[in-house]
Amino acid sequence: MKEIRLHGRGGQGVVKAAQTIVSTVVDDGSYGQFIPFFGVERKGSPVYGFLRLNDEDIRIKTQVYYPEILLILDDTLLDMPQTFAGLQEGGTVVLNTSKSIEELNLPKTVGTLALLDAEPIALSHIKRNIPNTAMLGAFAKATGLVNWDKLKDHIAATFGEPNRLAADEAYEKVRIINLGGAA
Amino acid sequence: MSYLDVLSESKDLVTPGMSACQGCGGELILRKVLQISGENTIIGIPPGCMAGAGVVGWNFSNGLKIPVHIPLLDNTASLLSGVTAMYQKMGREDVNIIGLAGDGATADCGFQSLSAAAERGEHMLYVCYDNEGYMNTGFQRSSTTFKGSQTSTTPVGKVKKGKKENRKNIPMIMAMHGAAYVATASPGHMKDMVEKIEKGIAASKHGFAYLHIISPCPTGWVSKPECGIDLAKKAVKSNYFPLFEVEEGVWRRTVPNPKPIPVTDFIAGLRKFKHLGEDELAEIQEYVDKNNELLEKLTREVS
Amino acid sequence: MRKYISPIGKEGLYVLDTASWRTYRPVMDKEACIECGACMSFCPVNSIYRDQEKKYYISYDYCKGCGICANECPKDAITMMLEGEGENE
Amino acid sequence: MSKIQALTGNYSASYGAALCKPDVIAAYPITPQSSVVEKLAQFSADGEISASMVEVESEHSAMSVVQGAVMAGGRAFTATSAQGLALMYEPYFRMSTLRLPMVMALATREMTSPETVWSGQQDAVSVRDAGWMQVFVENNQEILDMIIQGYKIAEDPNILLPLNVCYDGFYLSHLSERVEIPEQAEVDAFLPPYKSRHAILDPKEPMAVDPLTPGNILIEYRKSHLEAMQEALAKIEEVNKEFADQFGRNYGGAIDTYCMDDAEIAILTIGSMTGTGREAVDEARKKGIKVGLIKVRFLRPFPVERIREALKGVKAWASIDRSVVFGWNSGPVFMETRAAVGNADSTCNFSAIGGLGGADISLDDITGCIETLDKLKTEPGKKDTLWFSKPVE
Repeated sequence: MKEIRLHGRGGQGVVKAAQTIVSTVVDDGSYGQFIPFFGVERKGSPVYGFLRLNDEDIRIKTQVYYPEILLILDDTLLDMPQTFAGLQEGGTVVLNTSKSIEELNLPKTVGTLALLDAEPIALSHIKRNIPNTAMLGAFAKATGLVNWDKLKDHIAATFGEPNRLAADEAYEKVRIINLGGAA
Repeated sequence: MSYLDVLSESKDLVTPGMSACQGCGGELILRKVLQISGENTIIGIPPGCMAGAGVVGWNFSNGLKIPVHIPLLDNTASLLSGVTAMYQKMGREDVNIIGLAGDGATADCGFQSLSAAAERGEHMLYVCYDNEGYMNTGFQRSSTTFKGSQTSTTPVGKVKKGKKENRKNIPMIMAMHGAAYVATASPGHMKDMVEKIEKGIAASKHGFAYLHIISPCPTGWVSKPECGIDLAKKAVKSNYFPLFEVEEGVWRRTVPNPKPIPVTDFIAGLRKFKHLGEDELAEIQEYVDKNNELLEKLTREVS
Repeated sequence: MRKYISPIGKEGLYVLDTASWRTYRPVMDKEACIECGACMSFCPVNSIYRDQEKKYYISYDYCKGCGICANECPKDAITMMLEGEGENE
Repeated sequence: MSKIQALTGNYSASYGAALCKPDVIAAYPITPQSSVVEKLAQFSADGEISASMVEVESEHSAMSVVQGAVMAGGRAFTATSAQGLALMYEPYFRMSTLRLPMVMALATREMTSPETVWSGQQDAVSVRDAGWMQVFVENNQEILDMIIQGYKIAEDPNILLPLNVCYDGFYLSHLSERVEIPEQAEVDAFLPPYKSRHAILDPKEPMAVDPLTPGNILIEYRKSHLEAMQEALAKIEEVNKEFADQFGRNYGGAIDTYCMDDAEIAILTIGSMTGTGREAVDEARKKGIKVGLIKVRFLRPFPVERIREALKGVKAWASIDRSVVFGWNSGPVFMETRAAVGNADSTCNFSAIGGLGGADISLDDITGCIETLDKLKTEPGKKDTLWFSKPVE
């Protein structure tokens, strides 16, 4: 079972993005679970959620404490202590940022880093800076956990055709860097 | 058919012997409403004098000859909304759905559900028999209790003299909901009342209809039982309780009152106002006049 | 007793002997009556009836003796009499 | 063929309700239930359901409207949570005592105060003596399935009682997972249309519904209400089996057990923590601890006999509650179970409480509970309540 935590801000579409992943894996005959963090979601406020993917029924119904993967939709969240809490050694971080790797202050536990500047992609396809669908493309490429064609269909069905194009472009543009994840 | 024909030829659907006080206005109103609506009717009568008088029944007996339920004090209009929804769904809109509630169940704790049902335009007739207080529990104040009234929760003492506030004008508030039909009525003006019940039932087939009927209460008002109708007439003639209707947004005074009697003529018959001095009576007169001016304005201009 | 599963009344009408409440009874003077119908329309307990000839009469089965009919009669054709008096009039 | 889809718990409730073809739906939005009524409103707007949607102004009116609809012979549905349930208490109690069958979805939530909008079962357990049947479910599939089973149990002529499907607010209401949505025809075959047999408002059969009732007869009504609750215990098992035969999903009836066959110690769980509890049991078993799990599904009627049977031979047990019993210093499942098994002081048992106000009941919490129980299993007598509380940051 893969345990994933998502971080973003209210208005970036964290919940809908995660639900789209769950819909896709379920459609693919597999199992997924998403629990949004139950805060008061307001535009701009930090939001997070817990995603699990498995090839059998997911019985556990709790928050994710030791994620293997982090999907971070906003690089201004990197300094928050909760963001990297419990990340497993050698874990994967999929991050929306325009910064270079040198500018980022990442913990040493990160094994794989996937970087995408989602803003220009979102702006060019959906005319608004909502990074979630582009980041789904980055997530799919970086983790290989979701059937990519099916995910794109679900993105198009849920968010509209321009979002499929955004995800597609992100899939091509995401930079995947192996950091080793030294303990 | 004249109103006398209607009343003499229609069946009384209420138990012949019910436990309402001698000279009770509520009993009179209930009987007339059901005589006019007939047997194809479902009625909800929440806690209050009429429910307390046994019209819902006792043990395994029915208090009426038609289906009746005692809803909660505060949910008559919403419970009947469910009944209405179901009857519409069954295609049986010929069935009259009626609520008959006192002023407490209407204007106070029942007002939220009443207001919402009116806003939704539920197909029903809601009749409030207003005896200006919670009579079934011993005459406590309600929001339709008139200013100055002595009640068991607004007693006359050394420093306080009855209710401090003016009444809430429920019929006007209901009219402002945009209900299909809203009217005030008085058993003292029987022809007018019968016609309004008929109109209310007709309107309930396409929207929410509301009747606010003054209900003389010999027990709470401490008046002579035989004077109930006389008081109901005086309430109208003094403009204490003016008679009007609002149909499709048009305001009309159904019983014009060009030469009103002073409100003290009405009040004189009621011990609940006995303690009032000249100043207080003048204040009441002033309120009545103002209310009447507003009504005149509405009937003149919103027509 | 599992006759009914929830409280319902359908055994018949619940009727009180409200005639026993009466201390005064209304007595109608048929000669004075002008058949205006006020008594019938104002009677709270529907104890005054109109017959085929549009004549009015009082039923004492459930009349509570409130006196409204006597009070409202424009011709004073109804008198309230103490129970037991004037029975034969 | 049934449809498989990722659904939130709330949407599972909406789909479950829609499949039961209610005549009237009235619900008022409240966190975390709101999307149940929103989804049903969308179904209605799209013409996918024929139910009348009554857009009420409060939960009090929501319960009143559905009460009127059931009294007029219909099948009705509503949903609520916490303060909404508290507001509807008056008609809620009346619904059951008039023996009017219906199903209500309850996205359970902590009661204020302190101010909170998050998960907790205090709302549901506070009304466990209001005469309704209450089932607590573990996952979203069970929400949908129990709404369908719920009508079948509720509308049984020997039972005629309303039923609450209680599911953890947020932990299920907002959780998305795989749910199988049965075909309408399959549900139709399982659940016949409701035919009201009593307490009907209809001019064709005039009756007074709820006339004044003297005490000696009222006692009889209460007695028959209690008898119906007991009959429901058998009906729950019967409907569960029938459902399992037709849809292939067996929930175990009034309780479900896991690894209880050779269990020396047992934990009792209620609601969504159960899945986590199963994981904890698996982990403990790997360490050689002979632990089993009892999932309390029905809190009303309380399955006394089945609980007793399941705990027979168990040396020690602990219940985990997501709510409290004021005055007992324990959780309600503890109180109920202790009353069911009797001889409380001669065995080892304790109450664990956690997950209030949206707090998580983690795998570590339940594992800790099992380990405590394993240590104490030979020490009968009074035990302090174990609180799953974390240091305040």
